[in-house]
Parts: sequence; C-alpha cells; structure tokens
Amino acid sequence: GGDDEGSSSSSGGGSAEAESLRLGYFPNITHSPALIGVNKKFFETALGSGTKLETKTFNAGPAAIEALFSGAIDATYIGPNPAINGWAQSQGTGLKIIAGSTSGGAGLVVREGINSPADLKGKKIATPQLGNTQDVALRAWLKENGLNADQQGGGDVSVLPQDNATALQAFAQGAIDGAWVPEPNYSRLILESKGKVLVDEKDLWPSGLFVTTHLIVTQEFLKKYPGTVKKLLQGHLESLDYIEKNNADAQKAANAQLAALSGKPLKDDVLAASFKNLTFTADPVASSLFTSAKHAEDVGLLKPVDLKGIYDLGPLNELLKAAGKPEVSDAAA
Amino acid sequence: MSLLETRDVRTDPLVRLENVSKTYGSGSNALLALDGVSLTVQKGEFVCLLGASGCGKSTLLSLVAGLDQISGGTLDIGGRKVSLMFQEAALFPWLSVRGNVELPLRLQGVSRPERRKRADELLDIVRLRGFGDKRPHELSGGMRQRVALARALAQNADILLMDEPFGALDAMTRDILHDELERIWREQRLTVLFVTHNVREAVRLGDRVILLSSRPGRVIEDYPITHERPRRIDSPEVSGQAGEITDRLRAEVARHAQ
Amino acid sequence: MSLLETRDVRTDPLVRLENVSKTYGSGSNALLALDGVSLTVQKGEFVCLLGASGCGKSTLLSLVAGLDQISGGTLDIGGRKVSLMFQEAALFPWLSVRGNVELPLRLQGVSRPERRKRADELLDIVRLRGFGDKRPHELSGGMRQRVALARALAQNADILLMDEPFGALDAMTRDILHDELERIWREQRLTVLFVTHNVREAVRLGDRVILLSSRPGRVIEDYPITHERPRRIDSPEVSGQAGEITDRLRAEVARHAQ
Amino acid sequence: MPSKFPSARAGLEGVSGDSTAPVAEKVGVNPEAAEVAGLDALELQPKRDKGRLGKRVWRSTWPKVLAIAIVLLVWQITVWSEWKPIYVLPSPSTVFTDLGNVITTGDFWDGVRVTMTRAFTGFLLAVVIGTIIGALVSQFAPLRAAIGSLITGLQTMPSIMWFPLAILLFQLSESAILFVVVLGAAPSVANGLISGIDYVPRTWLRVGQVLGMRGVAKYRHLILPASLPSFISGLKQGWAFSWRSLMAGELLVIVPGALSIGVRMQQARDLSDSSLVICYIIVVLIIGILIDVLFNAADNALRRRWGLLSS
Amino acid sequence: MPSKFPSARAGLEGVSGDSTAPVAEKVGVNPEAAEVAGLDALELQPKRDKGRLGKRVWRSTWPKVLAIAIVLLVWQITVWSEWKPIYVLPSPSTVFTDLGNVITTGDFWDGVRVTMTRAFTGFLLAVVIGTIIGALVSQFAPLRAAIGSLITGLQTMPSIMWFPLAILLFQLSESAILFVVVLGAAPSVANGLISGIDYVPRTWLRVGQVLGMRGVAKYRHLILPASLPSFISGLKQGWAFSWRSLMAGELLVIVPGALSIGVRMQQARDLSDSSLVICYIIVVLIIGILIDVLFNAADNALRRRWGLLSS
Ligand SMILES: Nc1ncnc2c1ncn2[C@@H]1O[C@H](COP(=O)(O)OP(=O)(O)OP(=O)(O)O)[C@@H](O)[C@H]1O
Ligand SMILES: Nc1ncnc2c1ncn2[C@@H]1O[C@H](COP(=O)(O)OP(=O)(O)OP(=O)(O)O)[C@@H](O)[C@H]1O
Ligand SMILES: [Mg+2]
Ligand SMILES: [Mg+2]
Repeated sequence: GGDDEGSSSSSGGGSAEAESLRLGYFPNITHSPALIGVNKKFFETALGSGTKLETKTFNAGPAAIEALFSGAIDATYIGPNPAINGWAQSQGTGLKIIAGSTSGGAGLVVREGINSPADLKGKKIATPQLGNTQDVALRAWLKENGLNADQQGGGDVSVLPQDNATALQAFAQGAIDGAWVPEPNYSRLILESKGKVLVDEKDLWPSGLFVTTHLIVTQEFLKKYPGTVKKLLQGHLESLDYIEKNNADAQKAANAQLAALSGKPLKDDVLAASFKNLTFTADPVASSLFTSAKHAEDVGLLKPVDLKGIYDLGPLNELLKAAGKPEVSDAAA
Repeated sequence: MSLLETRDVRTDPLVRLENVSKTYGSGSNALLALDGVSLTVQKGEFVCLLGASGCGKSTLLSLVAGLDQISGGTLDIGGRKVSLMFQEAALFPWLSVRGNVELPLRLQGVSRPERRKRADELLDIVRLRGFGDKRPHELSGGMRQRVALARALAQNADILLMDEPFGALDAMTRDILHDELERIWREQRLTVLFVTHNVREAVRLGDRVILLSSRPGRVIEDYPITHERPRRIDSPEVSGQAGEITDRLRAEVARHAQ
Repeated sequence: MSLLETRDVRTDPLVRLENVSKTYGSGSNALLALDGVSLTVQKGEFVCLLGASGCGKSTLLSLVAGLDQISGGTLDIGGRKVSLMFQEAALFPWLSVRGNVELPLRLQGVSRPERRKRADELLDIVRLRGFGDKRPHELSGGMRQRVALARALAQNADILLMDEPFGALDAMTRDILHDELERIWREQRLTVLFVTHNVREAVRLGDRVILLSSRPGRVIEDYPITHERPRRIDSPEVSGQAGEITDRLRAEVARHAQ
Repeated sequence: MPSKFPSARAGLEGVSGDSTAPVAEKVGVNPEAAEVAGLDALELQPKRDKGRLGKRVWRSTWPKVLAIAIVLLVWQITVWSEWKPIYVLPSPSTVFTDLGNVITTGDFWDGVRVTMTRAFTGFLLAVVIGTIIGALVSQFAPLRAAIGSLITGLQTMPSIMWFPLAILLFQLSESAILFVVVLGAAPSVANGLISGIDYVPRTWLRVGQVLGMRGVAKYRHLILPASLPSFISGLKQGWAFSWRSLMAGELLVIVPGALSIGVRMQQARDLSDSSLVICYIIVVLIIGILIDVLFNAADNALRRRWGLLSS
Repeated sequence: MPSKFPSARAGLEGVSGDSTAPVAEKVGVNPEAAEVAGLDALELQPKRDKGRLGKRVWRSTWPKVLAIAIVLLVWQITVWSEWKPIYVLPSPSTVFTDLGNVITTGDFWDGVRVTMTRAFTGFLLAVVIGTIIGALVSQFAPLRAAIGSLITGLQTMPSIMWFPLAILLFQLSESAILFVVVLGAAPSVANGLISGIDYVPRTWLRVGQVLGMRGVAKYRHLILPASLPSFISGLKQGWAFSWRSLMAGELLVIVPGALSIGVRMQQARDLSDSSLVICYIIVVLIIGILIDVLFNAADNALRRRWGLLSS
C-alpha cells in the first residue's frame, strides 16, 4: 500500500464545497454509523448550511455501486466486496475508500450436532452471495480445514449462496445445515433459530478485526470537493464517537432510524447482540481487505486485481490527528 | 312412394308445441317473439314454415332444438335427436370443408375411413365434390350454405330443422337440392321442419305449409299440400297454391305494416 | 319518369371492366374465379348479375369495390365513391343498430343531430323503425340484412354494389324494398350493380341483366330489360322475360354440371 | 302432461330411452342448475330474477366466502397439526392480528397511496406507450419484422436487470421506478393489441375499407373496438406485470417517510417475520383482486354489448 | 388506357380529382407498397412471389438487421460521446468480446441447458395446470365467482414472495423452483383460456350444442379450437411470466453442477460488471426472441387456417 500519493493528492487541496452531498447507506445494523449520523443529524451539522445532504438507501451493494457509477450518489457506506468489484470494474478510477465504519460481526452458525469442521462433510451451508466476504471466508476456512467446495455447490461441503431472508428461513426449517452470515442475521440465527456458533470470524483475524462496512466516495467528487468530503468524515467520526460514548442511546438511535426506513425495528435482544459483536471504528482494517481479496483470488472467485490506491485515508487522518486520535493505515498486513 | 304410405306414419306426433311463447329480454326491453304457438308435427312429416321477416321462425326452430328455453307453454320432442341447419352457415373456420362435414360423424364415433367416405358422399350430394380440402373462407356464400346442409345431414338425426337452407342458391342448384333433400327425407323417414321465404319452395317440398303472423309470431294458417310427389317447382299446381298462400301472406304483412 | 330520361345519362361509362380475370391462391391450389370478364356500366344504370352459386359474382363486386386486386385485365371506376352491401350482413356487434347505420355518416363528418335524423329515416325505409337501440345479435337474419342495406345507403356513394341484398326477406317485405330502392336509385341517380339469384327480382329492377357462366365466371349473356317502370314483380312481362332467362341459366348450370 | 315451463320434455326423456338425445337433457335442466352448467349458461341463463339484487349479490358472494373459509380451515388445521413450528407457519389468528395492526396505522395507508400512485402512473404510461407501439407494429410490416419479437423478448427480462439502465438514465428518481414498471407492462399491452388486431375478422376489415375508413378513423371505429377483448386481456396481463415490476422497482429508490408496499414486503422478508410476510401477501392479493374486479366489470360490459352474455 | 395489371385506375385517380374516393387509391397501390400498408396487406398481399424464398427471407430479415444496426450505432455514439465512463456503459465491442468469451465455454451451455430444462418443465406444468384451471373456472359459475379474480391476484404477486412457501413445501429442491415458475405462469395460461372461452361466438356454441357436443368432446372440438388465438396469446404471456419467475427462482436453489442463467445474471450484477450484465441481457433477450418466434409461427399457422392471412 502507500500513504503517499492518495493522501497527498487531496490533503493539500482547497476547501471547495459541493452544493449537495448525496450519501447512500443501507437500512442495516452494520451501517449503524450512517443510521445514527442521519438520525442525530451529525452529517447535516458537519456539512453546515452550504451543503445540502441527500440520503439514499439501498438494499444491496450492486445497486449502490450502480448508483455511484452513474452519478446518482457521491458517497456511500458499503461492504468490502462491492467496493472491490467496483474498483476492479472501473480499473481503479471509480471510487476511493475514505474511512472504515464497521468491523466484525460475522461467522458460521450451524445446527446442533455439528461440532467440528469434519462434521460438515456432505452438509449444506449458505452464504449471502457467491464471492462476497463471508463466502470467501467460508471457502478459505473450509480449505484450511481440508474440505473442498466448488463454485457450483458441489464438493465435500455444499456452499449455497442465498439471500439472507431465504437463508434464515431455510435454516429454520432444516433445509440447510448452517450459514456464514453477517449481523444481524448472525445473531438472529443464534437467538431465534437456536443455531450454534461454529466459527466466529473474529477468531480468524489477527487483531480480531476485519472490515464489514466502510465509506467510499467517487474519485471525481473527492477531487472536486475535498472540503465537503472532510466534513462528511467529520460527521462520520462524530457518529462513531457517539456510539463509543453513549452505546445504549446509539443503539436506540440506530434502531429508530431502521424503523423509519423499514417500518419495523429490530428486536431488542438481536439489537444488543449485534452491537456486541460489531466494532465500530474509523479504521478500515485495510489488511483484512487485502487478505480477503487474496483469498478470493485463491479460490478463483476474483480475477487478480491490483488494489493499490483503493484507499485515500489522508483526509481522515488529518481529522484524527486534529482530534488527537491515532491515525489509521492503508497498509496491507 | 304413395301418399298412403306417408300418411301411415302420421299418427305418431313427434314434435308437439302447445301454446308456446317466447320472450326475449326483460322489463321495458322485453320483446315477445312468439305467442301461443301450437303445432304438432307427425313422424316423417315435412312441414314448411312461412312468415314475414322477424316474425319468429328462427326462434321457433331454436326452441325445438333446445337452444333456447321457452317462456311459456309446453314443448315436447320425445327426446329425439335433432339437427339444425342455421340461417347463417356457421362453419368452423379451423376445419376444412370436409372436416366440418365429418365433425358430426366424429362425435358419433364413426371410424376414419367410414367418415371420409360418408363426407365425400354428402359433398357429392350438395354438389361440392372436390372442395373437401378448401377452408370455409375460400367458399362462396352459396357453397358455405351447402356445406352447412351436408353437415346437418351428417348428423343422422330424427328431426331435421332447416332455416332458409337454400336462400343463397341459384334456381337450378336449388332444384337439384330439392330433389336430393326429398329423396333423403323419404329414404331415412326424417321429420323435417323447414323455414323459407320462397312460397313455391314450401309448396314444392312440404306436406304442410304453416303460416306465422308477424310479431308476435302465431300460427295463422295451416295448408295441407296434397299434390302428388314428385312435384316440380314450376308446375301449375305448385304455382297455383303458392299464389294463394302468397296472397294470404301479403295480407298478413300488410296488416302488420299498418 | 320516362325511359328517355334515364337513357340520357347512359352515354357516360362509369364502371368499366376489360378482360378482367381473378385467380385465388397460387400453384396447385389456384382457383380461377373470373376469366376475361368485360362489362361496362353507364352512369345511372341499374345492372343485375345472375349466375350459379360459386360462379364469381361476389368476387366481381369485391374487385369493383377495390377489396381485392384483379389478376389481369383493366378495371376502371373513375375514382367514384363505392358502397358495397355484403352477402353476409357483417354488422359491427359493438354498435347498436342505429350506430351501425350512423357509422358511414360519422365518417363523413355529419353532425350528430343530422346523423340521427338521417339514420332514423333510413331505418324507416327498411321498415325497422323502433329497432334503432337494439344490438345486431337481437335481430333476425332478415332484419340484419335490412340494417346492412340502410348502412350501405347511408354511405351516399355514386356506385352501389349489392350482393343478394334481399335473399333473407319474405316476398312482401322484398316488394316494399324493391320500390324503395328503385325510388332512391332514381332520385339520387345512383349506379347500381345488383347480384341476385331471383331472376324475377333481376327483371323487376334492372335496366340490364347480365348472366355469368359457372366457374370460371364469364359474361355469357346481356339482356336489356325494356319494360316500362314502374314494374310489378308478378306482372306477365316480368314473369315472361324471367322465364326466358331462367331457361338460359338452367342450361348453363346443366352444362357445367356435366 | 306437465303444463308449465320447460320440464315437459325432460319428463319424456326416460320414456324415449334415447340416451344420445342431445336436446332432451338440455331442456329439462332447471335455471339454477343451468347457471352451473357454465358456458351453456351463456345461452340458457334465466331471465326471471333480474332485479332481485340481493339474490344476485348472494350468488356471487357465497362461493368467495366458502373459498376463503376453506383456505382458512385448511391453514388452521395445518397449524394445529404442528407440521411446522409456529414461527415458520403462523396461525391465521396471528396473521390477522398482525394484519389488523398493520392496516390501522396511517403510515400503511400512506404507503398504499405511494405505491398505488406509482402503479397507476406507470400503468397508464405503459398503456399509452404499449398502445402506440402495438398499433404501429401491427400496421407496418417492416416494423413488425424488426421489433415484433423484441417486444416479447423485453418482457421476459427480469425487472432487476433493468435497474442498472434505469439508474443510468434516471438516477435515483421516481422516474427510474416508472421506467422499470413501463418496461414491464408495455409489452403486454402491445402484444394484446397486436394479437387483437391480427384476429379482427376479415369481413369487418372489408366493411371498414368499403366505408372508406383509414388512418385514425379506422383505428377509432374499427380496429380498436374489434380488438377490444384481446386488448383488455392484454391490459390485465400488463397490470400484473407492472405490479410485479413495481414491487421490485420500489426497492430501487426508498423515499424516507411513507414506506411503499414493495419496501414493506421486502422488509418483512428480511426480518423473516413469516406472519408479516403473509400479511403483505394478503394485502397484495387483495389489491390484485380489486383491480381484477374492475377489469372483469369492463369485460362483462363488453361481452354484454357484443351479445355474448345475456343481460 | 393501360392494358395490364392494376395500375389503370390509379392512372385515372388524378383525373377524377375525387379525393374522398376510398377505392381508387387502394387499387393503384403497388404490391410492395401494399405490403407496407399493414392490415390492408392481409387482403391485398401479392401472391406472385410465393416460393421465391430468398426474397421472402430477405424481406423479413432486413428490418431486423437494420434495427440491430441502429441500436448498435446509437449505443456506440453514446459511448463515443463519453456521456458515462466506459466501465458504466461499455462499448459494443467490449460487450461482444465478453459475449464471445462467455458463449464459447461449455460451462455456459451447460447452464443454458439447466435453465431451459427448468423453463420448459415449469412452463409445461404451468400450461397443464393453467389449462385445467381455466377450463374448470370458465365452466362452473361458482368456481368462477370463488377463484376467478384470485387467479389474477396471484399473478400480481412478485415471485420472491413465494419463496417462503416454496421452501416450506419443497425445501431447497428443484421442485421449489418449479413451484415458483408454475405459480408465475399458470394464471396467464388460465386467463388466456378463460378470456378465449368467454369470447367464443354464440353461434358456434349453438352449433356445438346442436351437434350434441358435451364434456370433453365439446372442449376438444369446439372450445379449444375456437379459443386458440386467445389461448396462444395467454401462453405467450405465460412464458414471459415463467421466464421471469425462473430468473428469480433460480437464485433459490443452486444445484451442484452447472450454473444456471439466473445465477449467472445475478453474479454479473453482484460483480458490478456492466459488460457482463449486458451480455446476459442479450442472452436472455435472444432466448426470449427465439421462443417468441416459435409462438409467432404457431400463431401464423393458425391465422392462415382461419383465413385471416393469405397463404
Ligand atoms: N337473441 C335475441 N335477443 C333479443 N331479441 C331477439 C333475439 N333473437 C331474435 N330476437 C327478436 O325476435 C324476433 C324474431 O326473430 P327471429 O330470428 O325468430 O325471426 P325470423 O322469423 O327468423 O326472421 P327472418 O326471416 O328475418 O330470419 C325479432 O323481432 C328479433 O328482433
Ligand atoms: N378468399 C377466397 N379464396 C379462395 N377462393 C375463393 C375465395 N373467395 C371465393 N373463392 C372461390 O371463388 C369462386 C367464386 O366465389 P364467389 O364468392 O365470387 O361466388 P358467388 O358467385 O358469389 O357465389 P354465391 O352465389 O354462392 O355467393 C368460388 O369457387 C370460391 O370457392
Ligand atoms: Mg330467421
Ligand atoms: Mg356470393
């Protein structure tokens, strides 16, 4: 990686302000900093009166990337996978990751009776989507444990990419034997369907941290309006601070925003469990992104891609420095 | 065939209408098409129906065929098989001419070669040999009518109802079909109820000619035709009686027109 | 109206067919319906067409109306407005009886009250006063035919082509309509081409009666009818000439049947 | 001999012993039974109880009530049988309690309003566009050769595949949703019209030609009325497509505030709240049925006019 | 005076000066132009070049080629205009290179096979079920009252809402996919049949009655052939629905072996690979068009039989 070119290109820039900032996020607990930032108006406050905030919500990463690329939004919270795909498709010209948001909160939940990797032979395990972080994590983990699984669902273990709703229902009815999923479904499988944790993904990563959500902007916007981007990051950091300092209130705010967006809040126990499993941090845990991409390449789910330059953490580090907090790095492990 | 022989079977009433009435629609829109029609047709009888346009002749046939329900009175055909040749040819466009004629035979379960033979015979009778493979839309109006006739004959019914079957035919073709129809009627001892506007045709063919009044239809006259068969349509007897009936009909239409 | 007066306009050929032929289908399936038909109709003339069933009369009318393309020869109607009354009534089921009659008027841009007045007049002429609000399916066969006549008359065309227009009517109603048609023809100086199977009707109405041969249709006879108008269908002159033409027609059909 | 009404021949049926008699059996049928005989009912429908509104309403209502009762019963029995855990297959009472809760919130009705507005706007647009395309395609042979099949091809495309294009063209606006809806529905409308036009009987076309109809007049007075039955069934299909596309399309742009039905459905699924899922299935079914009732009314009016239904 | 063929009257048209003449204009038209005149072409179609296969093929091909050329041109121009970055709107050449790469893998064809097998199985099932339901509903008035509208109601349900039920009933098996497909397509088939039956002309029904048709014979010999046009258009719609449902349904179950088209489409989207997305749009379009061509062939054969098209 390099903390050189990315940061220098924007940090030196002026304070040009956009008239409006169109920010995307998902109505999902892993996007809590966004949910809270919107709910508590941290973004609006940070952006000031000069820049209007427009928020858009998405149901899935691809749509968010489509919107980002076609100019319908300027920045969005998003998972690592769509970001990598977008980076690869645009050959490193479409977007930049400017901050981390969420880490952790995923793992393999299985039904009673499965106690070791060996027990998984001949079983069906769901993942959210072929080639996404969880899918890759599962495949890498299986490989490590001497089990093979191919892309078409065959092999020792049958890996079945499935949307979350289907996976949850299928697990509840015994149509699948386990699922490697992120929050809040990770907690829901445990709490509602009496699933058992076989692997908590945290345990697989060096510091227990791996990226779940981060914040990206289009390179164009970043170049044109570095000032606005900085203010966006300011709001983002305030949101993270709030979570750290007022965890209970933060949970409430996130759930309130969720309810406003989707009509129904999460159940309290799921909410609490999810918050416990998730770590909200501005650190994008770059090393986990690079490792995960490497794993994906290894299992043939990603064409070799050069991720060098996907991060531009300069503005973030400036803000962190100003706030007297430790800077973050975009270096691979 | 002597007249006596045909008389023989006339003691067997096969179609009986008693005081039959038929109303179309309801409320202010109701239209009384038939009113108190009483009529008995013996087995083997050839009865012709005459009447002004719109007086209810087709309605009467459709009641006898069971296509419409009577609104009053009694109608009884003793459960016989009825075949009706409609005023419009009403052929099925998805079948060839032969297919249309064969259809009643198929429904009777006649075997394929038998069916084909019979259909070709019938097409011969209506002078349409060689048109079996055409489609209905490739025929002229008169040809379609003849196919409909062949189809009706294929049904092998006891009672044959015919609604202006020869209306679209030239005189010569009609004469030929008169002969054929008479032959079939005699050979198969059919009971025929025959609607026409051609009085001479009615006298040529019928054992009886029944006159209906204009809206609502009522039986106003029942002429027995006693000339010996075979009759010729341009014979003086036929012309004479036709003239008489025509005058009565004209009087009736004129009465109604006032 | 004297004969001389009608003769006046006869120097103006309005419909001209020269050696017209018409083939349906192609290849082995081809059917030669008309072959070398030459015929000239003067302005204001009333020409009747006679011929066996399927000889190509309807085909001829549809060629003149421009509904089908001729396969050979020349056809020329000088761009006049043509109205055709089809063999089948072909009313539009989505329109009421009045709506059907008003349709040509609407297309001409006639105003609504004017349209309604005219349609009612026409329905009066065809003796269907009071049936304006019915739907076509509520009419009898003959009534439908009369609506089609009213619709054709509403078109106000120069040339009126009529395909067996009175085939489904009783004698009396037909007589009335003969008179009406003759009156309209005279008053509006129409040119009429009239197909029928009723030879007496042809002689009753026509200035000329043209005989077509059986498949393929060819003009085999052209009788001028010179009896003074008004004629009566049951007058001895009409009957006499009709008899003569009928014999010729019978000979033709018989020839073809062999 | 029976003296009144059509039972006379039926009485004789046994006597004649002719079992192939097609007529006798038909006539003996009583009016209520004739109603049941379906197609024949078109012709044999009794005229007498016209105006007895109550009876008519009852006759069209009881089968619905019965059907619903049967469904509920089977459902409840399945629940009682404990075939599946209650959180997978909730009982009717749970679902109806939930449904009650859902539909008593003003928020829900706001969502219905949002969704229905989109549905109607999109559908109307689709009808206009589909009609124009259908008319043009059926009119011009080269156009038909060029895009005739493409129309059906477009229709088989899942709405989700249009999302990228919709976003590209319309960003994240309401227009993007409408775009998806129109692409879903317009082909059906066009196809219905085309097929209707293709089956206009030749005779009518010839009549139109003789009457000098051309251009717009021909469409107005001949083609459209003659192809109306097929057009209406195309509209009906188009509605189904537009609604399905809308349910997917609403996930494209989520406007905070009133939550559209599509978003609510998706949310219910994401929450794996089976009771709520069934709630929304019921809501969507009811909307679908209400719309279908409208189409059927139009269709019946048409059939009555055409004389295909006794009035 | 012109001596041959139909130009005579056209020649006189100017002379007569009667611009309202409906006939003269029609006759003067030359055969090629008449072809263009669309509907009228049904009647006026020239018979002469029958058998000149080459010309006929060319006539139905050039509009397609032209249409494709125009689309490609517009697309390429848009790309050149740099309206959107190349990774959002790839150029035709990129897409066709990708398409070439995709369709030259055996894996792709395996996927096509899997998907088409499912599509045909599902569609056939839907046709059988839809036909039976349609026949029953149109036959029995109470059934119609009970579930007539429900059929359309079901149709408006997004396939995705059937997933829970599909899993409930069939777990994650092929049957679950078929279930979703059938639920998507059967209503269209049923509706097509019902609407066809409803519009069978009264006269034909009466003819059938007189011929003594009842029960199965009536359906076989009268109702089905008479309602065939509407039935075919129902099948066409049903196919579109089943295909769309399949694309969604295939995401439900990934059966070890080949990756179905639905899964591949979804993946292309997940990868934000717009070129690949367009590839699959093209693949699905082509499959849709091929199937439509089959339906059109059936439809044309039918119209020819019915005399609605000159043969
Ligand atoms: N389905 C119907 N609905 C309403 N009225 C009808 C219906 N069928 C016939 N009528 C009316 O009943 C009367 C008799 O009709 P019908 O067809 O029996 O006459 P018809 O004697 O056959 O006449 P035509 O010689 O012209 O065929 C007519 O006034 C007609 O308008
Ligand atoms: N559309 C068509 N396709 C093929 N052949 C046709 C078509 N129309 C008519 N014919 C054939 O052309 C010939 C003449 O038909 P046309 O309808 O002109 O007869 P017509 O003289 O009117 O007979 P009719 O008195 O029975 O109405 C017939 O042999 C018929 O089979
Ligand atoms: Mg009649
Ligand atoms: Mg004719």
